[in-house]
Amino acid sequence: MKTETLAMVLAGGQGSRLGKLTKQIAKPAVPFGGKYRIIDFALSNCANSGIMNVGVVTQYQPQALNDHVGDGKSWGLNRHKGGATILQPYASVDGEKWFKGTAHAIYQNIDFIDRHNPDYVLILSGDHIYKMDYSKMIDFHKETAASLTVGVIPVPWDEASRFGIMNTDLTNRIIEFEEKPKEPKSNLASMGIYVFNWARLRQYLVDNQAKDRTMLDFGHDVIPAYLRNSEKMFAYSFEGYWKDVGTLESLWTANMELIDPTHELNIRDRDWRIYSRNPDTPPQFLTKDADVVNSTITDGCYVAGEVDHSILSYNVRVGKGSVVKDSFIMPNVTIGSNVRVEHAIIGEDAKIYDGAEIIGKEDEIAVLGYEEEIGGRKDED
Amino acid sequence: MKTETLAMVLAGGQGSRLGKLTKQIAKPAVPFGGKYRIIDFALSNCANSGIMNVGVVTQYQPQALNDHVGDGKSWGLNRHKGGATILQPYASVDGEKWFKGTAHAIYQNIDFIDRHNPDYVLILSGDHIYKMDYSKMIDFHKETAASLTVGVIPVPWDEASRFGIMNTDLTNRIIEFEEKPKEPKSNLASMGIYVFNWARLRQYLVDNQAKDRTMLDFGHDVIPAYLRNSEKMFAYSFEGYWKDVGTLESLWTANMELIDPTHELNIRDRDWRIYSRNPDTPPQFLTKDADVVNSTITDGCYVAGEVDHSILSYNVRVGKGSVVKDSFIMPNVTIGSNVRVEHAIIGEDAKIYDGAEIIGKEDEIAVLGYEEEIGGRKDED
Amino acid sequence: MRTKLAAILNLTEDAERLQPLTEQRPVASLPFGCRYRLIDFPFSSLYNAEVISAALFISGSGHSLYDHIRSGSTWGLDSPIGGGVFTHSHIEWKWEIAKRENIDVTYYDNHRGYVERANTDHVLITGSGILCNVNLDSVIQYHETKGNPITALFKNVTRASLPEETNVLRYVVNSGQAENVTKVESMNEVPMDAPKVAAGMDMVLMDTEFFLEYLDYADENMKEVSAATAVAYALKQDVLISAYEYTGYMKSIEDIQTYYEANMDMLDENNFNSLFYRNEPVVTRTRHGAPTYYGATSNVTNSQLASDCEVYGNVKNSLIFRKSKIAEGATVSDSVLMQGAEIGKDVVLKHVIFDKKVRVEDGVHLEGTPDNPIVIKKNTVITKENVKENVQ
Amino acid sequence: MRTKLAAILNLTEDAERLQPLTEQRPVASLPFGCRYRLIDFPFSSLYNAEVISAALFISGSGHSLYDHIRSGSTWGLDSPIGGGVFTHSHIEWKWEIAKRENIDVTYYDNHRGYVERANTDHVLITGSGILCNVNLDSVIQYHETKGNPITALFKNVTRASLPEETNVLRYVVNSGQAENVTKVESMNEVPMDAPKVAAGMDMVLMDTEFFLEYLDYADENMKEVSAATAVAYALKQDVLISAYEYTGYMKSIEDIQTYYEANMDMLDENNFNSLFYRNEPVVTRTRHGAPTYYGATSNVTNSQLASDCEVYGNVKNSLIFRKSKIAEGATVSDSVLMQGAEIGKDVVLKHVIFDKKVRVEDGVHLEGTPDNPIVIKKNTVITKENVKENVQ
Repeated sequence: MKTETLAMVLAGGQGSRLGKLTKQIAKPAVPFGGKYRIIDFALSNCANSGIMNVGVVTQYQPQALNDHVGDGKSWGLNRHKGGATILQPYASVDGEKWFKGTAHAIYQNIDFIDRHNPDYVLILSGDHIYKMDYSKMIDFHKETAASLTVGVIPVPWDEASRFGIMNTDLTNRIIEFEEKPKEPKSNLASMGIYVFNWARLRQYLVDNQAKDRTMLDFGHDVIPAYLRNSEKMFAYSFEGYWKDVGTLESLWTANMELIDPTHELNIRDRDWRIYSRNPDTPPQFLTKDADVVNSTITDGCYVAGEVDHSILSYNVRVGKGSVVKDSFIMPNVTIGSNVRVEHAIIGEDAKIYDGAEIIGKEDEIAVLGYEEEIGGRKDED
Repeated sequence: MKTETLAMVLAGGQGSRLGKLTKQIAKPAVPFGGKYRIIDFALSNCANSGIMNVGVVTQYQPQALNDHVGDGKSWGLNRHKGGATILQPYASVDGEKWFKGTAHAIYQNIDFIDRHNPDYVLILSGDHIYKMDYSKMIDFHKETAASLTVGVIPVPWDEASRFGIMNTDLTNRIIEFEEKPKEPKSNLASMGIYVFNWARLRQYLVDNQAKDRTMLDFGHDVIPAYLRNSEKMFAYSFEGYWKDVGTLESLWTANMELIDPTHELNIRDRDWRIYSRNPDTPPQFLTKDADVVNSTITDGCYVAGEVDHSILSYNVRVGKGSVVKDSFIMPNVTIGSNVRVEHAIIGEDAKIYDGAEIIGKEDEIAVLGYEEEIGGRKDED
Repeated sequence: MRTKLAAILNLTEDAERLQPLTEQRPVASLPFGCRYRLIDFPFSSLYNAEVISAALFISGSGHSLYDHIRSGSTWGLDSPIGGGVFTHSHIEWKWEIAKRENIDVTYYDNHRGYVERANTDHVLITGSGILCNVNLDSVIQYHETKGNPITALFKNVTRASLPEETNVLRYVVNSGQAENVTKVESMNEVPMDAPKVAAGMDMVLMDTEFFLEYLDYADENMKEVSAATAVAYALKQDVLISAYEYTGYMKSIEDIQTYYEANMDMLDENNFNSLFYRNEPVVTRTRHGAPTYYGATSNVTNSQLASDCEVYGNVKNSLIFRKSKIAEGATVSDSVLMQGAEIGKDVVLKHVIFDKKVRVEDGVHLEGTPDNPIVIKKNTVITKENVKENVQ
Repeated sequence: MRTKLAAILNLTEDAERLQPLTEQRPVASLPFGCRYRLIDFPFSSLYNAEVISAALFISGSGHSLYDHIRSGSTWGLDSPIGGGVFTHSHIEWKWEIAKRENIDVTYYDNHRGYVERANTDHVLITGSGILCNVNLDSVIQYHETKGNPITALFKNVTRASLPEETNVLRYVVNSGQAENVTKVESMNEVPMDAPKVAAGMDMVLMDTEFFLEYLDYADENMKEVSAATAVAYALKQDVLISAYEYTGYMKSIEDIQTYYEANMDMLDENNFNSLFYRNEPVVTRTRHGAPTYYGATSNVTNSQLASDCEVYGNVKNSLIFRKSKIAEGATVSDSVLMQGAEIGKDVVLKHVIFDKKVRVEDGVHLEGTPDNPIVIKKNTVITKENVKENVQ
C-alpha cells in the first residue's frame, strides 16, 4: 500500500475547560451547531480535500467518538483503499502504549502509519471549527520542498501572546517559534496543523525514543528540535474563519455565529459540505403555538414554545409557554412547559421540567450537563 | 435499544505459550486452517446462533484483530441493530481503564453493555476452535431460570486435573467449582463460556468495585462469589470437537486435524459455516512440477514443489524441488527452491530461501516467526 | 435463525389517479411527510423485524426507486451473508409483451428463486400504496399462535375514510375466538355511511410451503403474485385465513386527494405519533444538509419541515420538504411543498401540492381548495404571467 | 478531487457466438479464470483508480450481473457521497421497441444525467468483452499530457491472435511524437498474416465537455453511445485522438474458441502474471468457502483451482472453479470446469468447457479437440447413456 498523504486527527484530548461537557465524552465528540460534532469539521475537510486515509487517535472517553466516526462512511471515507481508522491505546510486549502527548501519540502509532507508507503525514486537531482545503497546503509543502509546514492564522496583535507564534522570514520560512510570547514579533499563530515529511519525522521520533524519550509534543519538543537542526520549515497562512472552541464561552459564541446563514463559515455551502452522522428522525414539528425566529432547528424537534436566536439540535422538545433565547440546545433535550432558557448550553439528553429556569449571561453561559435534570419532577418518572 | 443477548468475546489475552506467534499479535488473531484466524470460530458461532450483538474486548496488540474484525461484515454482523464493536482500553476522568482480568474487562465496559440493555450476557473466549450453537445454551439457561450457566465439556478423567472442574448435582446445578483439582470429582471442564443474567452480574461487579475491587476473574472470583451466595448456576454440557490451541503443539495438531475433510469439526459444512475475512487473490496455481497430496491449499498459492499433509494458507509460494510435509504454512510465506519444511509452523510473511531446512518433530514443532527469514539470501533483496 | 421471512414487495400500484406526481415515479417512490417516500414504510417494517432481504417487483424502470434504495444498507438489507434487495423492473411491460408475443418472462421463477434462496419459514407479500407502520414481529407471533398457513392484515375503518372509488378490499372477518377472513369483496360495494368495515391492507404473511403451492397455482393460471390473489387462492382451497387487526395509522394512497389528506393528517399529533413515534422507527435514506433556518421575519405554525430549508415568510398548516426557501412576506398555508421549492416574496399559496423543485416568482397568488388542491409538476417555474395555465 | 472520472460501461456485447454460455447471462457476466467474471476487469480498473461511480448499460435483464455486483461495495463503488452503480437494463429491447413504437427511451438522458451528476473532468466509455487490466491513472496522465479531448486505447497485436471474424477495430496510428488515431477500419479486412496491427480496445477517455458534445450528436443521430462511435465522431469532427498503447495481456472474448483460449492462456505464467500480478489487483466479489482439499490419490499439475474444491483424481492443464469435486480415478485435462462441477470416478474429460453445476456420472468419457472444445450447459447431468446427445 502506498499513500501520498495520511491524515492523523488527534482526538484524544479531554478539553477540560469545557467542564461537565467533556466529563463523559472527548472534546471532539461534543455536539455542535445542531447536527454536528466538533470533529466533523476536520473529517469533512479531509474528505473535501481528497485525503481519504485518516487515522483518528482517541484515548479519553472515546466511545461516543468511536460510534460517531465508525468506519468513516458518513464522510465518504469508508474506502477500500484507505478510510478512517480509530487508534486507541493498547498493550504490547513492551508494555502499555499510552499516548503522552501529540508527538508521542504519533510515535506509538508508527506501525499503523508505516502500513500506509505515506510521503506526507498531515497532523490535525479534532477540536477546531473551520473549513480548509488541506490539498492546497500540501501543494505549498511540495513547492517549498519543506520538511515541515505549519498551518498558521493571523490573530489580532493584542491576542498574539496567548498563542504559539511562528516568526518567519520573507519567504515564509519559520526561523523562530515562541510559545505565548510576552512581546510577540509576529501575529501568525500555529493552528496545530502540520504537514510532515514522514520519513524525516519518523527518524526524529525513533531516534529520540532510543535516547531520552522526551519528544512528546509537537509544539514543545518537535518544532524546537527541527529548528535546532535547521530543518526546512515553512508557515502556510490560512485565511478564513477558524475557532478553537476550548471554553464554554467560545463554544457558545461559535454556535451563535453559526445561526446566521450569511456568516462567513457558510455551513450551507454545498461545494464544501460539513458531513456528519445523520440521525433518522421525523421532520420538525412547529405547533400552532410555536414562535420561532432567528434560529436553526433540526429534524425530530417538536416546538410549542418560543425560540429566539437559538439552536435546537435534533429531537429537542420545547413545551408550551416556554422561551428559549440565545441558547444552544444539544440533541434529545426535553424542555417542559413554561420554562425559561437564556444564554445557556444544554447538554444531550438533559431534561428541564415545567417552570424551571436556566439563565446565564453573555459572559457567563449557563450550562446543564448531559442527562442532567432540573426542575420540579426530578424524582418522578 | 433492547437486546436479548449480548455476546462479549474476550480477545485481549496475549497467549504467551504460543511464543513468537503472539509477540506481535493477540492469540485470537493468529492465523488458522489456511484461511481463518482463531477468533473466526467464536464470531461465526455467534452469527450462526443468531446472536448479532457482539462486543470484542481487545487490549494486547489489537491492530491485526481490529483490522480483521472491522465492523463484523465478514460474519454478517454489520447490522444496524447491533453488530460487532471493538472495545479497547481508554482513559476517563477516573483514570486509565485497563482490563485486569476477564471479569474486570466486563466491568470496565459496563457503559457499553448498558447501552444494549441485554437480558443475558454471553461471555466467550476468542481463542477456542469449535462449532457450537449458543442459542441452545441460552434456551437451557432460560428453562432452568439460572442466574449463570457455564458451558462445560467432558474431558478424559486422567486430564481433568488440568482444568477448572464443575461439580454438579443430578439436575446439572453447579454445587462446587475446583480449579485444577488434584482428585477431580467430575470430568466436566469449564469452557470459559458463560451466560449471565446481566442485571445480577452487573450488581455483583458494581458492588464489588465499591468495596475491595477484587472481582477480576470469572473463574477465580465471580463463580466462587456466586457459589457463596447460592446463586442458581447450571452446567450446560457441550459435546463435540473443542480445542484450546494454547500451545504450539496443540495449534499444530488442530491444524493437522482440519485437513481431513471427514474430521468431526467439518469445516466444509455449509449449514454452519466458519466465516472469515476473504482476501482477494487469484486462484491457486499448481505448476507442472507440483505434487500435492493430503493437503489443503488456499487461493493465491503458487506450488511448484511437493506438499504432503500440510496446510498452505493464501498467497504461499513453494518453489521447485522443495518439500513441505506435516506443516502449517501461514499466509504470504515464500518458500524458495529445494527447501525442506517438516513438522513446522511458518509465520505470516516469513521467507525461507533456497536450500534451507526447517525440520521439527511431532512433539517438538519447529516455528518460524512472522516476517522471519531463514536461509542463504537473508541480507540481500 | 438469521432471517425471519422472505419479503415480496409488489410495487405495481396503479399510478394513474396520482398524476402528475407519478409521471416519473412509481407510487412507491412518492415523497411523503417532508422527508420520506412511501417505500420507506414497508422497508422500515422489514428493518424493525431484522429481515435482511427483499424482492421488489416494479411496474416501470424503477430508477427513482433504485436511486433511493441503493444497496438497501439504510434498512439493513445489504448483509453479505444472505441479504440483498433483488429488483425486477418493467413487470407490467414485460407481462404485456409476454402475453402479446407469447414469451416466457420468468416472473414466477424470479419469485420461486428468491424464496428458495431466502430459505425462511415465512413469506410476506405486501404493496406500498397503503401507508402504515406494521410491527412484523407481532404479525409473525400472531400467525404462529393461530397456526393457519396464511394471515391477512386488516384495519377496521369507516367506509367514508376511503375514497368512493377505491382499490381497497373489504374483508369479511368472522368474530369470536378464531378471527378468520371468510370472504373478500370490493369495498366499492359498501355504502359510504358504513361505520365499521374491515379494510384489507394488501399484506399477507404465509408459511413458505403454502406460498410455494400458491405460486404454482398462480403460475399455471397466469395470476399476479399479490396479497389479493393469495387470499383468493386460500379461500378457494378452503384454507383458513387468520385475520390480524392493525390498529395504527393507515391511509390508502390512491389519488391526489388521498395523498393530500395523508400529508395533512400528519399535522394531527395523534396521527403523526401513531405513524412515526412508535417503538419501531421509520427509517429513510438520510441526506447531508444544514439545520433549517428561521429568519427574523418568519412565522411558522402548525407545520412540519425537513432540514436544510430557509424560512423568512409565513407557513401555516403545511408540510415543507428539504432544501426549500420561503421568502419574506410569502404565505404558504394548507400546502405540501416537496424538496427544493423556492417561494418568492409576497407569494400566497393555499391548498397546493408542489412536486420537486418548483419555483414561484415574487407576488404570485395560487389557491386551490381542500377538495381540489392544485398540483404543480416538477421543475415548474410559476410567474405572474403563466400562473393561469399552470392551474389546469 | 474526490473522483477522477465518470465511467460508462457498455455491456451490450454480442453474445450469440458464445452460446450456450451466454444463454442466461451477458458477456460481462461470463465466469473466467476460476473465480472471476469478465466485468471484474473493468471494475478493478475503476477500483484501482479510486473511481467511485459507474453507469451500466445492459442488453438483457442483467440479473446475473446485479447478483454479482450488488451494491458495488466490492469495488468501492458504494460511497454514500457521490458513489454508486447506476444500472440501465434491457437497453437493446427498449431500443428496438422505441424504434418500432416511436417511444422515447431516455437512453441519452440517462447518460447525460449520470455524467452531469458525477461532475468529473473526464468520462470513460468501455465495454467488457476485451479482457485486460488497464491502469486508468496512467491513461489519465497520458491523456492530460497529450492534451487532446479524447484518448483511445489500443494494443499492438498480430492479426492471427484475433479470430478471423472479429468485432475488434483496427486503429491506424500515426507514429512519431504525436501518436494519434487517424483512421479506423474493420479488422476483418486485415490479412491474417499481418504481423503488427493496432487493435482498438473498445475503451476511450474523454474530456467531459467533449463527451457532452458527442452525446448531443449521438442523440440527434440515434447512435449507440460507445467507444467506437465516439472515435468515429472525433474523426468526423477532425478532433485529434490520442492513442494510448496498452502492453499487458489482452484478449477479445468473442466466441467459444477465444473464451477457451483466454482461459488456457492463464496457464502460461507470463499471461497469468500480466493479468493478475500487476501492481493493480483484480478484485472480485469474494465468497466464503473452505480451502481446496487434495486427497491422497490426487495428482494435479499445470492447473489452476479456486477454493472449496475437493480433488481425489487427476487434473492437468485445466481451470477448476469453486465447489467442484473430482473423484478418484477421474482425469480432467485441457478443460474449464465452472463452479460446482461434480466429476465421478474414472471419468475422462479432455478439451471440455462445463458451465456451472455440471455433474458427470462415473466412467463417462468426453473429449473435444483444441479447436472445438465441447461445451456443456448449466445443470446438465451427463451419464453414459446421454453422453452422445450432449455433444451436439
